[in-house]
Amino acid sequence: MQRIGVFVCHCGTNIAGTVDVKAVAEAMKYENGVVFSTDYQYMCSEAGQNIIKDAIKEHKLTGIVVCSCSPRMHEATFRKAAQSVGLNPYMVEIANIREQCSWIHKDMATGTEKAIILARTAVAKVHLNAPLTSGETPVVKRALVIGGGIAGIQTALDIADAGFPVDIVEKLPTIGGKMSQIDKTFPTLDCAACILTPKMVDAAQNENIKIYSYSEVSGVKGFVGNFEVTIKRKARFVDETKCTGCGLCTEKCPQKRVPNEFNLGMDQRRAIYIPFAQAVPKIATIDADYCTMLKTGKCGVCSKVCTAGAIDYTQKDEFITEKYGAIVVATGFNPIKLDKYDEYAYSQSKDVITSLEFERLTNAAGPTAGKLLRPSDGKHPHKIVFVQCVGSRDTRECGKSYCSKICCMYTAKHAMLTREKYPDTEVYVFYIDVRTPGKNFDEFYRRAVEEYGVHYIKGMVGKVIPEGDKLIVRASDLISNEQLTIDADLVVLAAAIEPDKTARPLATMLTASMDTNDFFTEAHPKLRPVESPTAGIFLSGACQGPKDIPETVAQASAAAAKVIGLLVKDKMKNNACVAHSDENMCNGCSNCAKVCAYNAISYVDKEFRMPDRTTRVRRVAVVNDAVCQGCGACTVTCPSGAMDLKGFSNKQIMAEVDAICK
Amino acid sequence: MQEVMKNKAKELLASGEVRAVIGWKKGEFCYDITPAVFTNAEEIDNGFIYDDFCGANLSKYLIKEAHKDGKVLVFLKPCDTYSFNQLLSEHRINREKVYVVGVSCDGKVDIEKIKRTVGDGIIALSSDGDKISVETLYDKYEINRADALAERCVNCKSKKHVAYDELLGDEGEVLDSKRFDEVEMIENMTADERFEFWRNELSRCIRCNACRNVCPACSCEKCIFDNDNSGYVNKAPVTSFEENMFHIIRAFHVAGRCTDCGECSRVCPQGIPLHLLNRKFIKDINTLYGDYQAGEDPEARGPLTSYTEKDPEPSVVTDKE
Amino acid sequence: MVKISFEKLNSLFEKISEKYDLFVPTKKNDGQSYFEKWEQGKTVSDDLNTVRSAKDFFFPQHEDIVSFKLDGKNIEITDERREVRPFVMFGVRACDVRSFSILDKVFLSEPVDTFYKAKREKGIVISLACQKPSETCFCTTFGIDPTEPEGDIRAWKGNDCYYLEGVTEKGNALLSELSLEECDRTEVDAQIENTKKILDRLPLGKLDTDSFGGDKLKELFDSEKWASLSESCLGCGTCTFVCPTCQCYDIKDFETGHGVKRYRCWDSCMYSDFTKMAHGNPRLTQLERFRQRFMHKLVYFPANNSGEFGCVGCGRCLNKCPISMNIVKVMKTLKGEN
Amino acid sequence: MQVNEFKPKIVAFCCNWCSYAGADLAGTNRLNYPADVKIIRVPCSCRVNPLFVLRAFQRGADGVIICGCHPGDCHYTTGNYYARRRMTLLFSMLDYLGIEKERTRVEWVSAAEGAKFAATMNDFVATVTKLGENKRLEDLRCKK
Repeated sequence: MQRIGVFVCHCGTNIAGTVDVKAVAEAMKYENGVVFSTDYQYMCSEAGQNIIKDAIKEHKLTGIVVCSCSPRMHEATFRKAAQSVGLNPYMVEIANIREQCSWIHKDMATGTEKAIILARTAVAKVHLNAPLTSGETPVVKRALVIGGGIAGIQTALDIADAGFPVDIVEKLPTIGGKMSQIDKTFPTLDCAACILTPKMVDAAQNENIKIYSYSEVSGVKGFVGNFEVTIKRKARFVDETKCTGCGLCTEKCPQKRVPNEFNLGMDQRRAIYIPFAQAVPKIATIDADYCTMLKTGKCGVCSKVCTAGAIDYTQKDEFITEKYGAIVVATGFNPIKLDKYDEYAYSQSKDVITSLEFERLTNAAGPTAGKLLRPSDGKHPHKIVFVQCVGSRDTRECGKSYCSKICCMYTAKHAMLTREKYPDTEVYVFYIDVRTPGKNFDEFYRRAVEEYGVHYIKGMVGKVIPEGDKLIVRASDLISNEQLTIDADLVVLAAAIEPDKTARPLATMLTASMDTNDFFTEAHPKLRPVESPTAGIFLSGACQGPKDIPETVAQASAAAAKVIGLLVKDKMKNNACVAHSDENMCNGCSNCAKVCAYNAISYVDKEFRMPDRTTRVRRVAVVNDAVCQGCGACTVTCPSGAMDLKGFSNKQIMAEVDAICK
Repeated sequence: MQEVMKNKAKELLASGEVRAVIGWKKGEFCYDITPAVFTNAEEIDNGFIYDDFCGANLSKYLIKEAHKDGKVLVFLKPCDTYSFNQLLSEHRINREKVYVVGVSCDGKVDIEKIKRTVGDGIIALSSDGDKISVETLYDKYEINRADALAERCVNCKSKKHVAYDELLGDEGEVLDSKRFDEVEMIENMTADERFEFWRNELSRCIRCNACRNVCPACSCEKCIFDNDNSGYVNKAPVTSFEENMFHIIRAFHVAGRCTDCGECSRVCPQGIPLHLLNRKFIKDINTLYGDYQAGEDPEARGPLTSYTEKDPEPSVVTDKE
Repeated sequence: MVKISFEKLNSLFEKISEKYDLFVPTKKNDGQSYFEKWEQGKTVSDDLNTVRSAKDFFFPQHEDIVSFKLDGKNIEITDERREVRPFVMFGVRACDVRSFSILDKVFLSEPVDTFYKAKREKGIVISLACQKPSETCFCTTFGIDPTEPEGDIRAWKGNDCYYLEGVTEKGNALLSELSLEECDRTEVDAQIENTKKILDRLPLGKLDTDSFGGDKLKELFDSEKWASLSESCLGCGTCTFVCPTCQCYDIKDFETGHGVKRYRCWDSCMYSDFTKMAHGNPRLTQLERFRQRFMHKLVYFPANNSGEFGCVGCGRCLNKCPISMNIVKVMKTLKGEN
Repeated sequence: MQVNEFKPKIVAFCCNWCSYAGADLAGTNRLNYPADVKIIRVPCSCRVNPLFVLRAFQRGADGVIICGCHPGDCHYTTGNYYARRRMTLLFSMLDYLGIEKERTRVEWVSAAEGAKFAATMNDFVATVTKLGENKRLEDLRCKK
């Protein structure tokens, strides 16, 4: 049996103006279990809190009800006061008689009657309150960043700067990501490599950062603060500790006809290769699909030329397991495949290219050494058509319903750079709308139109027909409402971007949620944009949604800040109002786990003694207190009522219902 | 069919493949069949039966039996296999411990329907194709088998087995049943008529719990109605409301999980059409969230443990004309 | 012996209703019969028996006993006993009539159950002889004669009239109030003779009860057959709730929000919380609970009541058990017949 | 003026993050709504068990309203989506049983929608008042 104290606050005249506080305090004296009831001018003041503290001590109160303002205002205050005299803070309930009573009613009788009902409802609840304690779990002070693009690099650098060790897992032989393929960045037009490569070097040299290149995450166990991750280090057949990155092997390798993915297949590399000059780590990798030695056992040229003795044809995939307190997903994006877009003749003509391919064609380290030449005949194009929204804002099955966000700006950049370098080239851009919400973005776009004379045409391209060495572009101009035909030399498609294919299986491993487009979902779209709903998983960059570089970097740093905030704690204080499953009643049906947004529920097989004195192994749910956020979705899906929520239990809520309806 | 089943049961028992066989056992009369666990050939020879009256869904017994050592053979009719799958999806049965033999079914007969036609005193009964001959202490009758079929069989949803290790007899198809017609009829009544209809039905409830205890979806370790701590414990029908509460809650607890096997209505001693509550939920789920048949796919996610962002708002109910 | 023609039955019922609440078996829209309060327009069902037994009249499924109300710091206690209007039950079959004497042995022996007693005293039973017994009937096994039922008044349904015969003082008093036409027994005797021939043909009419009784406790309790008998029992309460002789009840409190209502309601030995006490439950498995029901009827009850069995052979459990397990199967199996 | 004007009992379940805050805002802005509404604070609309709704009616409530964050804005990301399905099905079942469907409602009220909260409550109380006492779902034992 509880010994309950009730404290009715006047809040000056805020409450006392329309609620007879004395009458409320008096009425509560007759409620079951109430041993002390009083009123005071300002319960939240120090004097008011002292009344509460003294009463708790004097009357040996086991629970208290404060009739005052909203619990959103002072619940914490009164809980602290109770705790200071040894009463568990969760034995405090607030009856909201200000916002939800005195302030909305004008009549004293009405206000008082309602305040009494609200007070007795809180008393009914506190009868069933139980002391709660927040659990604590130690935090492993190491972070994992999955993906080594600009997002992952930035996040890792920021975390490392704060003094925490951080590992980057990158599936390619080098970090750098998409940004390393880009020539210049909008709207400032500075060279991407010039700003990215120093960061890559920083990451490599930072003693807190460890880079697992050519590696993938293959398993994740555990929960926030205590993840256990298995990393697959793919065999690159080169000893990382020995390779100096001299590049001799990549020059001597006799297998020269390997499509170079870094240049999007527009030129060739060797079977042993370093993706690009500034690669980090600068270590050669053997492509097992093409290496003659690995395929036939005959060759071994690279091994012979390597003075460091780094080549190891016997290398196998290696699995390492590491513990982390937090995981950042930075898996980035890819342009979509355009094989379903026959109307643009992408598969038919070499001179229909994607924007990313265009980047490589204009990049000094690209296949044409920076000269804009047509892939088909190496001639300089004089008429270029850029097509926007290829696959973006496209509700057909092959397309993406969302806006890819970056295409308007990079197309403006491409158009502008083309006109600047090759003023004899005519540039057309077909668009649905031009979207330029960003700092200096619209100015940039206007420069393209006004200063550089790029022809922006509102309308979609209906068809691209290769004819001789020309590409006949049929389009409609929606403003002048006429059909256009342009005999272009080069067509550049602004392909939609989509999350990297590795994201979906990764999300499954992390139990992080994704939307239907495979973008990771954030914990709250406005207020928690860099966290996944799964505690301890953070989102950086385009894996969460299309982003340009400044946004990506901003989000990367934000994710880092969240990670640092987690890692500085020695222990994590868990939410005290968590779900709890009564294993004697649990059916093990898994419905609770299905509705849990946080993957806080797992199952164990447990032996139970049966009524007939035999034992039986049953599957029962176990809630991870460290992960549960206390929403209660599981409690309702549980038919037997085994799952209940501490602080908002079935019985407590029913007692409130009963007290109101009494 | 019965002989084929008996031989199969004996064969697997003899080989040691299974430790026991869950089937149906003949009774005192020609219709009072009891589910039973057979452990040897003799028991099977003496008691095993499969006929028009083997309506009982055996899947729920697996919860208990599949916890014991060794494998158990169970005979499941097409509709029973849906319950079986649903139990599997809720981890109530260990699949490895069960050998499912699917048996075909051409509808089961409701003895109550026959009694309503021929009266009491049935001493002999034989089925011959479309006709059933009945001999009572007082007279002889011949009735159409179709007229004696149980309601759930008249509106059979599927003759296809959705789970089995072995199939005896022919496999059927998922049927285009008219099972929602009656629900629709009630929906088309006025609110007052609906209230009257249900009050009339539910007030007969004697809270014997037969509907709950036979229901394969009601397999809770501890039912909230038996749990003094749940706040919903109530042993007897007290006021008609208490009964509404019981049946609404029960229907809600099995919503999205009920396979519409119809056992609840079959066992109700008071003849309350409880399946019409469950079917209402099924119909609503199909209409609002897309067709879903519980038990069809044990890997499927139930309609109440999933959602779409575009789900209709509750106002489709509360604001409808 | 007196008689009342079918045409005049309505006016007779009207007359009885002036002083008594009259209950008659009536067909409901579910096709089954229930005892319902008679009112103009209600007709007596021809069904052999009602779904629920007639014990409900004296021992209803739910009965308020006392209520407590909190008023400030005071508790107000109210006896919820209701005044019972005298009532007449028409058309009770021989099996159910016998069940009353079985219930009497439980509720009217010391300590007397005053709730039961009040109703029992106020009730007049007009029984009705059976003419078309069912295959599930086995009342004759327990020495009941359905052609000449017990009761305060016994009745037979003839071709165009009901024959009535006073049995007890209470019954004779009511009959004399009704002043009905005297008649002879010719039709009744003929009917009895005819029905007896049918009774002889009942498949369960002469079950062997020699293996049961108070002295058979040890061997029956320890029988290995309980395991297979109870194996498929669902643990529902159907058999106990339709049974005319099951008399176990539970006392429960219902919290109304502003007080407590204490009521008693039927319990079932099939339920997992049956006779649950502070320490737990003495019968932990369905086998034990299942066994309890049949041991009670076939062993414990006769042991305490000079050999009388706690079953009247009405056949309701045979008709209603969801899995068709019943006392007949239990008796036959324990005897080794099945 | 009528003396014994019917005062409905209304139970409002409000999620802590949006609707309860919305109710607080209605108070802060002194937006009046009838005192018949009593709020129960729950962490999320998905915490509201359909059984609580039935419980309220059993105990004599005349109307039950559940308020939560707007779909897509749930503090717990997906809670209100589950609540939406549960309540839709429950309400449909109550309607099927002949219970007046106007006695139940779900409304999405954000923390910024104090005015909407007050307007919703005004409207709901008016609707339920028009319906009168809940007789079809109450338990007579709970009557005073």
